[in-house]
Amino acid sequence: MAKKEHENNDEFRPNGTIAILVVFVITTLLIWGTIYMILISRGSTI
Amino acid sequence: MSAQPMHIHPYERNWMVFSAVMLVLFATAVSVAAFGMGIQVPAPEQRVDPRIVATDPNSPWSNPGLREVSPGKYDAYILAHAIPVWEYLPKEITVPAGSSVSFYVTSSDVQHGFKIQDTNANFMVIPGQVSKLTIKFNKPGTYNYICTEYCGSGHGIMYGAIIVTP
Amino acid sequence: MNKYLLNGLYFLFAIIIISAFAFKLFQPIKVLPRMQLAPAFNLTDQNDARLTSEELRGKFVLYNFTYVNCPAPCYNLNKTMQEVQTRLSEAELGDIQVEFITISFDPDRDTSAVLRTYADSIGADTKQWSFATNTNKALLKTIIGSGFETYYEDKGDGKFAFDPSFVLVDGWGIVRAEYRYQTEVSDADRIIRHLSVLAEEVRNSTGTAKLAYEAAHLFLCYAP
Amino acid sequence: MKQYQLSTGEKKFIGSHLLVAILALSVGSLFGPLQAFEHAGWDIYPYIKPLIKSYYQGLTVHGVLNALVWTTFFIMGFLTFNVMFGLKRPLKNPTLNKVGFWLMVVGVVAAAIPILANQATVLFTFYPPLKANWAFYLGLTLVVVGSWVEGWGLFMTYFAWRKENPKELTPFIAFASLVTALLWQICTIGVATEILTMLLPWSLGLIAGVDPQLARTYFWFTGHPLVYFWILPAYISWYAMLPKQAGNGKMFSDSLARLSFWIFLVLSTPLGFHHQYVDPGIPPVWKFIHSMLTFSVFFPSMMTAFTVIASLEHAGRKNGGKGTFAWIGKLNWSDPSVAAQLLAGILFFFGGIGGLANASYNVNLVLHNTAFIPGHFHLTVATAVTLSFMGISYWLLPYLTGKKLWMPKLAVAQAWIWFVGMIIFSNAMHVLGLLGAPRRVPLGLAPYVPPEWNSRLFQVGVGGAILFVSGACYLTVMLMTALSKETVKEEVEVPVAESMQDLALTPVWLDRWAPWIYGALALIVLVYGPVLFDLIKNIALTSPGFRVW
Repeated sequence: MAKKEHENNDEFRPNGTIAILVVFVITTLLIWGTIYMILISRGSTI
Repeated sequence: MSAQPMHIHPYERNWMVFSAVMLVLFATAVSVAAFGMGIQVPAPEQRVDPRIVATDPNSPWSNPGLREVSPGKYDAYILAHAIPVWEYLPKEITVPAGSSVSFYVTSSDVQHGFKIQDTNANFMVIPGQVSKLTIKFNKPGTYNYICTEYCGSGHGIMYGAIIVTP
Repeated sequence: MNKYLLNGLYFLFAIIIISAFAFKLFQPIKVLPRMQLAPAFNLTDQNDARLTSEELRGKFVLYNFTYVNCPAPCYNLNKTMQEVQTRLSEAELGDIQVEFITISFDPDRDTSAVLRTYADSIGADTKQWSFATNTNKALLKTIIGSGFETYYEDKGDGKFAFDPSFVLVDGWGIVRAEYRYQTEVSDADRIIRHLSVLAEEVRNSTGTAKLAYEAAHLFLCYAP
Repeated sequence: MKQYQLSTGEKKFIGSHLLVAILALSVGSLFGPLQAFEHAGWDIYPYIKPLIKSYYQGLTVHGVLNALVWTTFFIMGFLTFNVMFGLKRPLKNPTLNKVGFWLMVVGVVAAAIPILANQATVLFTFYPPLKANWAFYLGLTLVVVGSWVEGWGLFMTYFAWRKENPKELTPFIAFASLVTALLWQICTIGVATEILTMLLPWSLGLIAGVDPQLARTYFWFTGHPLVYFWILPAYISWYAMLPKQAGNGKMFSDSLARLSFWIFLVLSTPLGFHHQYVDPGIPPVWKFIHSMLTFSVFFPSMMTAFTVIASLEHAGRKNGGKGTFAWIGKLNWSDPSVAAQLLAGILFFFGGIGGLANASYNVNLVLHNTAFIPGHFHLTVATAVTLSFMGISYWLLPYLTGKKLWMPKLAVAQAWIWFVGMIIFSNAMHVLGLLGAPRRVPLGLAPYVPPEWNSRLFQVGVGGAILFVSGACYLTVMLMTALSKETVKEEVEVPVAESMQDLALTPVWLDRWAPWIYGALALIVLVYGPVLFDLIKNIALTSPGFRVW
């Protein structure tokens, strides 16, 4: 643990940040996954 | 400034680990599609002289079109040009359903694009280079191939079609 | 961890990266890609003798595809074959033999006798250059079309449409180079260069040198 | 803590960057809606034919002025401000910076003349063998060289500061600005080589042809780091200024912010092949290596997302925000600068997702050169960057001129209008791209457009119209502020957020330059060297020029 004389950001718990990022990750997986499925469904190129 | 190791908030540390895992996941999915399912990007094929590629009698692009190499397997030599008009030669190709077609596309003047709608064929056409991808057409129908790179004022009208007959 | 050990590891890692990089960049060893297996075939040559892919094992073989009634531009194909033959010493092949085979895709007209006359008319050295075909047209299409991936099509009246090409096959029966339409360096120059690259690889296909050659394949150190 | 006071001369110098930037934006943005309207079937180009000859000339003006001129000038001004303000000292050699600025201005004029004369309708990517007038290439060179000179001025200032303060940690905004300027110096080597060794001699008739594949490779050497050059100044503002403006918040993590800038410096250049996945002349192995590096550079952006949002959450909670999401409402949304940047940040999420799809090697086959691409970069450069810069100018202009911001409510509305317009526009473009619509095509006239695209094309037009209104609002606010007689009572405070973490905790290696620069250069040589070596060795200058517009 960091020394006590230095101020740290440990006391602050950014729960809202995590919530927003979870929403972001789910959106990313959905959108990226959709495009990936389009790619797969169109078959090979070699 | 400190000589200590960097301090990272536990939440942020977890997020960083999670981000890395997610990126590895994407990279894996991409690799599986590329090396497992053969969905590949174009590779260097051959180099030509764009000044003569359309006229030299030894050049397959002096007589562009479809060639049946063996039953159900075709080579399509396609020439893209902006001069005298913006078009692909040939403008139309007909193959039976189930055919596998290798497209060899080059340009005799400026850069063009080549994208066959509803397929994974999508690549640049660069003078001096030959772009090649192979596509299997299973479903009958008409598939337009369109120019996707700016090539002058006629860019928007440049297209052709592959007709897949049942 | 011990600091010296760590630095040593970094150093080792850097050396590996740099040598891999230098290997790719300066390409001390060049190879030809192993493209695919050449087709197995059974043809009849200009002397009515059987010519099979089996008996060509251990030799480098340069193929091209044409027909006797081909109009004048086809002579460029023969000229390239002849140029390679006369310049063969440049490739420093040692005791490796090279065969030249021209396969005709017009068996109806190109009988053994016709092929023999044709060989004489162009002054071919038939000791190393054979002219062959197969009367089974479907089989021929499979050999040339599917096997060597070279297009030709009977247009009737003894005329054919085809894309000129050369195919170089190594002693293991693997296609190592295809020469289709390209404009920068003449086909003969490229074939000669590739033959010497291939011969070099065969000579070094034993012992530790083999590992270096395999690495060259891995790093795509392909001769242009 | 005492803030550094910029002198009137220094303010004028920064202000002149802003002036050129906004002029470029106002002209360039005139043409944006024209492209969008064309898609919707309302083609205005025939009516302006005496002035602008074609859709593509308009598109060239739009791309060059908005993507290249507006961004470069705003960024150089903003970075110069950050360095002076952050280091609390004047420029070491102001003449050098002035020389750089004027080189850039001369360059813009030199490039603008052939563009307006329809002699350079080559779009902002200017792929040869489309051959523009030589003045166009010369102008672009001067802009790049001018920005280099300005960058050198900033580095000299940093060295002078370092001499005076050998032990101190470089203040974040100055640090981040210097990294951005350095990134630009490294990455523009590509386009400079392209123009100086090929395009300029070719357009002057000294060489007969060019090698288009090599030219593309040089171009994208610069082309992708270019987008980091655009986005990093916005990141600086989001990291270090926005939390303060949004509610006196603190920057969540100083060290990780610095680390992410270093990762950007090291990784943003050696991945340019992800713009060339479908180029025929580059081996797939190297494309794949670049795609993996592209995934890696997504990582610092994820870190940025965390740090910025956490800093904002800190601001929101300080303002009395509760709950998981409710603190968002407590941010200072009535401040136009805050509103613009928050909205820019929200849309950047979607820009990031689109970028991830583009970067994914073969997934790019679905999207390459479709309308998805302009849809994507209108979320990134035209929103995350441009809307943030607009937000920054809402405090920067009053700070520089001493004038009160004219109608802040209109400015807030402007940001929202942009947000709404861009959602409509870019959503339609993304969907069109997935349906297969190509980019850079006047789709209103294209013969192959199937009926199911029409509703989306209409939305593109609607989005363009809304964006036009927003752009007009922005320019009005800027113009009226500059002309207004109402001055601010006391000097506008420059919003710089403190770090939540004691700066004494920032590790010393995050303030050392050499290892990172070596790392960046080594990686560039490693992943670009072999391919460039091959391409240059086999160079074929076989493409003469064409003017087919």
